[in-house]
Amino acid sequence: MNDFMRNLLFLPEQASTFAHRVDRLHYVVIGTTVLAALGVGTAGLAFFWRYRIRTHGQLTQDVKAPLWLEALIVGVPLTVFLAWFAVGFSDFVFFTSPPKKTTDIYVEGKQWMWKFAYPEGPNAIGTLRVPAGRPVRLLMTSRDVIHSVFIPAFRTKMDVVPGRYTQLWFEATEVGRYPLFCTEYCGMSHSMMAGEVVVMPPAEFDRWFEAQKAGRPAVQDGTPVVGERVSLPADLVHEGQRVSAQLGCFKCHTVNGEPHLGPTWLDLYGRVSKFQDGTERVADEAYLTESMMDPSAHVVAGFANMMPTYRGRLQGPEAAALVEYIKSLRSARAPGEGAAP
Amino acid sequence: MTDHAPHAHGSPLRYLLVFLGLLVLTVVTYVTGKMHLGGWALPLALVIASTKAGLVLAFFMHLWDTRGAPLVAMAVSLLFIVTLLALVFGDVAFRFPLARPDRMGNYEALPVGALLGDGPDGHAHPVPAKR
Amino acid sequence: MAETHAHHFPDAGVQRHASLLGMWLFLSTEVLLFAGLFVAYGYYRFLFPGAFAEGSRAMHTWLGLANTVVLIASSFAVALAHHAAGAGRNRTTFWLLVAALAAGVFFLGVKAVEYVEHFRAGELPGKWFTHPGMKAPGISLFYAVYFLATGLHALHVVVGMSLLAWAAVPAWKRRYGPGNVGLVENAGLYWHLVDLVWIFLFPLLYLV
Amino acid sequence: MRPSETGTGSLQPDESVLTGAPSLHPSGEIFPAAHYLNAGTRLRSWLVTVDHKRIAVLYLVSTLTALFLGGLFAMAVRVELVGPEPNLVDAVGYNRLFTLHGVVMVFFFMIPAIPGIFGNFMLPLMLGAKDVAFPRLNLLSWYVYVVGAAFTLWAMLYGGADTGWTFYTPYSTITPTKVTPILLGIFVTGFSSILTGLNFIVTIHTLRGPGLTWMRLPLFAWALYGTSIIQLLATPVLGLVVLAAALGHIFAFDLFDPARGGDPVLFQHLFWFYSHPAVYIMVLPAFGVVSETVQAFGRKIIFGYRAVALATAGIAFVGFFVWGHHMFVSSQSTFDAGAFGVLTMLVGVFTAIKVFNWVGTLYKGAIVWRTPLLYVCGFLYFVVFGGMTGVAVATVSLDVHWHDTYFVVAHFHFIMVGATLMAFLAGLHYWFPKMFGRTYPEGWGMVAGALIILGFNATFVPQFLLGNMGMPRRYYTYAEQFRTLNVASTFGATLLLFGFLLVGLYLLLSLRGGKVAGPNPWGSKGFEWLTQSPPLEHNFRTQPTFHGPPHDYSTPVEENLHG
Ligand code: HEA
Ligand code: HEA
Ligand code: HEC
Ligand code: CUA
Ligand SMILES: [Cu+2]
Repeated sequence: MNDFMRNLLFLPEQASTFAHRVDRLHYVVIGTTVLAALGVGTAGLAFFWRYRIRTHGQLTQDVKAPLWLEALIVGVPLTVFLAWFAVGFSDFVFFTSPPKKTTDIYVEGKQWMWKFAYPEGPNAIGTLRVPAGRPVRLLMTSRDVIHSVFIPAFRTKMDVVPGRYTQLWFEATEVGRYPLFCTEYCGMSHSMMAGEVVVMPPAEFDRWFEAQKAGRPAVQDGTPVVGERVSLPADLVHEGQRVSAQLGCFKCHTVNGEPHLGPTWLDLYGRVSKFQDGTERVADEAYLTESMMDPSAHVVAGFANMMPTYRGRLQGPEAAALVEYIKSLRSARAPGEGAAP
Repeated sequence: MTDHAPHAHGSPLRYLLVFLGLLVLTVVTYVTGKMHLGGWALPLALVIASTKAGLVLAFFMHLWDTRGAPLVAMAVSLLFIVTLLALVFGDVAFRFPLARPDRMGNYEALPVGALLGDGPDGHAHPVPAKR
Repeated sequence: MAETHAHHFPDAGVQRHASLLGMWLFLSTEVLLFAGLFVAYGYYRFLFPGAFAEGSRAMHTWLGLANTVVLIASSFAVALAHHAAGAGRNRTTFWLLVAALAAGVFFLGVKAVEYVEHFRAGELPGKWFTHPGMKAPGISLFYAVYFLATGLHALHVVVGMSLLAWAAVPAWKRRYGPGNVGLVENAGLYWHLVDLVWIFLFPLLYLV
Repeated sequence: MRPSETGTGSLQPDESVLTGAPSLHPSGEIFPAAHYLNAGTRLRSWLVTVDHKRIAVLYLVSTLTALFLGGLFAMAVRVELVGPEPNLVDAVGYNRLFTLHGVVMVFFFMIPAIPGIFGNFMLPLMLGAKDVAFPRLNLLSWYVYVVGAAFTLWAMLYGGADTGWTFYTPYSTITPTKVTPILLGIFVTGFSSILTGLNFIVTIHTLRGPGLTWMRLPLFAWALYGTSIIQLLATPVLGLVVLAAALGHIFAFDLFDPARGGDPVLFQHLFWFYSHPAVYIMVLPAFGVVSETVQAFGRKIIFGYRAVALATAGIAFVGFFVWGHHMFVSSQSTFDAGAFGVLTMLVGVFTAIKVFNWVGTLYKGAIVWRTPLLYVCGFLYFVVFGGMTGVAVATVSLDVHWHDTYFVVAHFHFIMVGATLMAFLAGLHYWFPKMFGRTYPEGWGMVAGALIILGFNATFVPQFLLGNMGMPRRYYTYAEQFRTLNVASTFGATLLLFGFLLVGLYLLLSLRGGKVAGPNPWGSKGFEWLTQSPPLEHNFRTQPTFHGPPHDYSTPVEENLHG
């Protein structure tokens, strides 16, 4: 029955717990809809025939509705609709409430590609690998306009909005490959902003993940995916280098240990920066980000308060890349010794 | 000051009283506005403003002596404004916390620890710019 | 204008009723126009209370206060003008309307001064915001709302003044009289609405 | 006018429907010597007219032009989509096409069409009034519409916009296309809508003829009343949001800019606060038309007048509280999803009441099968299917899959084309003799109607299935598995095009060559038929008085008529 209805309605395969859950309601709703439309329209047609005019100038009388009919006219649709709502909303609550423990994956949409990043792990463009049978949560943001992640086989979809994170969770049930679409109009290549979800057996997923983490490029599940690029964290460093060149950081900063207009970035991460007002602080990620966004908050002793703010000019991921780049700049000396700039 | 104009409701005296009332309320709102009442400042200001608006509507605009459609029009407009506000707040106040625009840059609010700096490897996931 | 009426109305009473009703309906659309702004205000204030506090603190409160008083007074004048017109005292009507117009000019003048100040200080919306001292997140949104709200309101002041000026013409020509005050009444209603909006804008933007 | 010669003779059942002969009325009717159309023939007399009937004709011409233009865009969209490969335009061109299609159809055709044409023409006639309350304002609102359309046309010629008709930020602020003039065009047109609504409300309040109580008001007037309320109270919010978006574009002053803490979802709230009620601006007048035609051709008074009138008010009112159902997956809160979900269900119930009342009206009627009724028949199927699929997408969990897929596209075309446009066509055929004094060829009417209904199904039923398969909307190219259904849809659209062209053709020809209709070719007891067709310049020779409800067919039609 399930497969019959599914095929009749052209629905794709059911590959998530949510898909299994909502499809039943889907059949009921569409079934009722078809029946209601056919019923009402055909009743109209039948009346057209049954009550066609028979004599010239035929007169008709007002027909008053009995109370029970009025009650039925209001009551039946109301009950039906509220029932749909009740079931639908409880499913929706399921859809918006991820379980306590989920595998979190970060998603970034930008015109016109998807980036998936695993905490402590690899990141990939266009292909999202997830384990079957484990709840996965996508934490999603956009760096330009609104996009939307849509995985028809999971029956799930959520907008990806700049300036915030939205979440989308699912638990894949079938191993396989499923298309992923962008469904929020986002400009020229909106229709080409596609991706693929690869659902892997959990053990295989773990192996793949470990391999990625260790830096070995490995695609465990045989057939390579078209267009798939699995990149290592190191890419972020190169990205950071590119960004800093592009934004002109090197006009003031060096990476070779020499102070210039600004302090050198070599060994900056983990060092203790001393400020004009006498305070000091360990240069961790938060501090590095702050220095870019709000440089005059802490002015390093010995330097002028001249660095411009990059707030609004740096996209979130670019800031992250810069941070990673600065972190990668280590001399032979042990880190954290607080060497003078 | 005859009142033979059939629809000139209200007398100049009434207008004057309303005017004075409005002035007093303006002063009150100004003074209380400067008093740093914390959480009460906004409700108070709104109550005063609504009272003033009510005075203008009722007397300057003669709604007090009007029946029927204009009254309904105003009431319905007000109702729609209130629902618009209520349902928009129903969204922003209850949505997934990270989906609030003011939460970006507030790293502590992120569920998976700090987005940055969770260890030597760092992560390769997008990082919100601090605003 | 006097006791005549357009041919499609059965009598002048109906015509008057129609024009008053039309005006009120128009006012309700105006109310909803500003509703959108108030929603934006409430929404962003909820998200960025700090910015809104900082923004309103930077405002020249006494200028806003002066403008409030002036607008209320002008509303008072217009209400009196309507009354005088109904009593056939056209001279009084005329000068009251002129007074209200003067108030409008004053209001716009003050607003212009404030705008210039904001421009100088870089207290502007969006990327134009350059004020070095204000740091609260969302501060540029405060100014976006501020400029949209006050700008739209100022536009309404201009329209209202045009209406008042228009309504002053029959007063000058001594045309108003009992039962014939439609124009000054409708212009007055519009002006009161302009006042009404400001009554809300003032505390919200300048005080709390 | 001689009441005894009205066209009741035409209503004999034995007439062959498909003969093509416009035998609706006894021949020998004489075209009235003086009427509103010849009360001044120079162009100037049209451009400065304050006659509600002439303004209606101005609207007829301009909104049908918009329909034609929007239809052309639709055809281009369909041609592009016959296959995933580029067929007609490039991606940007496609994005402009569907944007302009949506904008033109919604703002320049569907919202102004029925109120502007039939509302303007019929409302004063139905009320027994000489004109609307503010005739000059009425003319002004047409000009405002034209100015808005001109802005938009200008923008279209110089590149168009590619944002979709919803103009979601931040895309609409960063796109280099001509968003601003289009937004301003919509802003300006909004005023036209407001002025029309205001005029109708005041007209209904103040210009009802003697004896015409609220509960005798024709249902079309009720529908216009509900519509006008929405126009008055929702349009300003659109005005504001469109203005804010335009300013954002011009001055980089974006109220919703996420880089500065702004919230694009707030834009969506404000947009839909207008645009959901706007769908009822589009559909309520169509419901009014159906109420009229069902009574006129069912030759029976409406079943449950009070219920239909109240349901109209109910839709207008509750329609304001459901906008969030467009935003279920926008990151809106679950709380709001629930609130909007429940409220949306109520709108469905009000519509259901109306539907059942129309069907009930046919029960024990004396039904005359004419082209308008063919459209009503299509309407009944499509409004229920389109409406129920609306309720289906309002079922929160199901919308997660359907949102922004072709299922939604099919839903709203079912309602906007299947229901509203069908009702428009029904009204056009029903009132064509009233407006121009001549009839259209009944046989061709039936053929074209059948073609349109067929083509409509072939166009949009496949789109439901596409949506289920997961094809997102606003897609220039698509995965191979979606091809077959898209071809079917394009095929259907071609039938639709021929159907419409046929209608356009025979109506144009009938303007001059149609048989003279006589004052009341349908033998209708709607109040608008109380005067000659086409009506006099000032509508009535003597002020009609009203002794009962409209469409009371318990007495012979002759009794209802006076000049
Ligand atoms: C004229 C236009 C029109 C009308 C009247 C409607 C009517 C309705 N619409 Fe539709 N809608 C649109 C035009 C319209 N819509 C458009 C243009 C969009 C897309 C916008 C965009 O994104 O571009 C849209 C999108 C849209 C969505 C968003 C989908 C999405 O993007 O994910 C939703 C969700 O709830 C919805 C719901 C409804 C509902 C519940 C109704 C109800 O009013 C319908 C009520 C009618 C009925 C219910 C039928 C009668 C019922 C019966 C006879 C009862 C039968 C008996 C039994 C149950 C026993 N519509
Ligand atoms: C009133 C509203 C209306 C109407 C009538 C139509 C009519 C049609 N629409 Fe459209 N449509 C919309 C409103 C409407 N649409 C909206 C709002 C959108 C969303 C846009 C967006 O995403 O932003 C949309 C989107 C949309 C899409 C999706 C595009 C995408 O997402 O990529 C498609 C695809 O097939 C489509 C097709 C059609 C077709 C084939 C018709 C056909 O029915 C057209 C048939 C009509 C003609 C061919 C015109 C012929 C007319 C004459 C010849 C004049 C005749 C004269 C007389 C009758 C006197 N429409
Ligand atoms: C106009 C010159 C200039 C440019 C361009 C510049 N900086 Fe700086 N930067 C400085 C100065 C001067 C300081 C030290 C004073 C201070 O802390 O504000 C500094 C401090 C810093 C610090 C803190 C260093 C410490 O020792 O605590 C970081 C991190 C930093 N900058 C990052 C960047 C990045 C990333 C860019 C480019 C995107 C950049 N800067 C561009 C001048 C500049
Ligand atoms: Cu990204 Cu559409
Ligand atoms: Cu809707």
